[in-house]
Amino acid sequence: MAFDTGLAVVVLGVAVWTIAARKTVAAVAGFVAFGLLLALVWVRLAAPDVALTEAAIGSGVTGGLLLGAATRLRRIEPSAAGETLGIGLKLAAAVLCILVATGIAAIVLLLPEPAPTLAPQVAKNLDRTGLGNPVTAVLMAYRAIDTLLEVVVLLLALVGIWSLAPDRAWGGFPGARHHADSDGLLAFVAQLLVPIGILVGIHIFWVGSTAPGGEFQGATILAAMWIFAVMAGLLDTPAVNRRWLRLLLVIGPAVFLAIGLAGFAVAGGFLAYPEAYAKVMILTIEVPVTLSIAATLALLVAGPPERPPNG
Amino acid sequence: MTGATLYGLCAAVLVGLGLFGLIVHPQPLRMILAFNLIGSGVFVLFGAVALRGAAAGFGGDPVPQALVITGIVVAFAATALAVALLLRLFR
Amino acid sequence: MSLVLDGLSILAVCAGALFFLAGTVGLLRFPDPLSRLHALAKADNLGLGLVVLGLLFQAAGLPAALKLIGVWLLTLLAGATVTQLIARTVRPTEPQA
Amino acid sequence: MADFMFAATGLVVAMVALGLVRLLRGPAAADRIMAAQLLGTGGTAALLLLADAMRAPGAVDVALILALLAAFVSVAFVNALDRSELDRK
Repeated sequence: MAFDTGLAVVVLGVAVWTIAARKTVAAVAGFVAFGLLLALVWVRLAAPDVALTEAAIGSGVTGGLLLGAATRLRRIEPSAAGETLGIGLKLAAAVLCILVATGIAAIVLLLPEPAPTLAPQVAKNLDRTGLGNPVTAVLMAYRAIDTLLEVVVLLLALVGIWSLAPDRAWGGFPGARHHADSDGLLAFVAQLLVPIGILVGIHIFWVGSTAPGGEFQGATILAAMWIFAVMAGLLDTPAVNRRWLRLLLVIGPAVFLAIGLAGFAVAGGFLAYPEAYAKVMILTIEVPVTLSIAATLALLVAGPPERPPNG
Repeated sequence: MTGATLYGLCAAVLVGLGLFGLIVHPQPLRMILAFNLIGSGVFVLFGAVALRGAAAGFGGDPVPQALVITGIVVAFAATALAVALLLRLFR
Repeated sequence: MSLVLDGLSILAVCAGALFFLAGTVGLLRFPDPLSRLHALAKADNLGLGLVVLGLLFQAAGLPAALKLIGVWLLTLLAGATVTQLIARTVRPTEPQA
Repeated sequence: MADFMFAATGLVVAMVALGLVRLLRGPAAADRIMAAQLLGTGGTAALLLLADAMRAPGAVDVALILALLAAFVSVAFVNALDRSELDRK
């Protein structure tokens, strides 16, 4: 208990700093630290699957994205700032936020006893999915439609980002071209870590059916390794009008949807799996979905196309 | 006090802090950061509720845990879109 | 036997924690970036290494032990190269010798 | 034994949190990256210790990811600095 209290205090301290830091880059660094500590909190909350997601996305990839943005915004930051609030308004905001926090705290303290839970239902039906990890079973079987919609939301966000491209760069290459550094150190780090990272990503994806892990966590690591290779100048980002790239992005949702529709024919409902084949079908969905998510996440970080497709 | 209550209270403070940052910060990137803090607070709250629902041999209720995983990924997509809009705005 | 293993674990983990302490103190108290980098490398390599060593005595089986060693090796590789990268950003601000 | 492991985790987390002061103060950008790097390693160690204390082997995978992505974030950090330095020239 003392450990939990200490951890909560440190988490809140880093959160305060993320809000209060004067420099944006320092605030972003604080946010990365916050994500890392949150991964510890998730382990304490008996949710290792969420801890993996938080460490990979919340801390890692979001950190990379925000660091890049902070650097690019540094020069224009003063002009980008809106108006600063007066002290009176700040106080009013503080009072409002304390009220909101108190309200949520009251709800936490007044939660019903005994706690409502769906865990027994999940446990009862776990065998029918052929999976050993209850969280993956929820994501891929009981709430599969949420997961399908989520994959579509990722694609929509990417379309939104691409639509911000200037006319001359339409369908072109996202981001600036990174060149290998003169002494090759960064390229060396990337050559060393990227293959290991890809293995770790596949491992996390693969163990997801029986142990903490799964397609989102594995895909995030794959995406991070791809961004790593781009940063080190080993690869360039692909032009977004390439047919193979488009195919890679939609194959996951497409297979998911196709198997979902097939559920009408073989098991009498959308996204219903016939019992004997549940695990095979879930794996058939997971592999292309992982590839699509990895590509989508990486391109979300890369941003809108900035260089024309033919030059 | 149980661990679930402790982290639930921590989540409440996180939401309050994030909301404060969202209101008072003039720089847009800092507002995105603050918004992510609110999101994290909500997720931890879900986690605390999941921990209270521990049953049937699971450490926590897997349904809210799965929802949080979905939520974290969607929050990332929203952040990426917001950052792209921001960079476009001030080019 | 398990008492001996527990003792070894406690010893190694304590030593590891000590290196983290030393690394943090060095990072906070040393006067210039390069010596701070030196302190950091100790925490990185030895601190985590000793913690891993301590946990190896408790490992459930060979795969678990190999995974622990893998984490340490990964940190060693990444730490050594990233430290080089950091040192490179420090160098231009130092007076030319 | 679990109690000892919890105590060790708490100590490492506290150390890492102290190291964050360097992230706050700088002064050079390199100092901030160093604090981030220490945070990554310390977080990895804390997760490994926690995995043992809670008998939750899944946390070892979290540590593995953290070790990998800490390197990724540090490189992104260095990269961002390199670019801003080029801008200045």
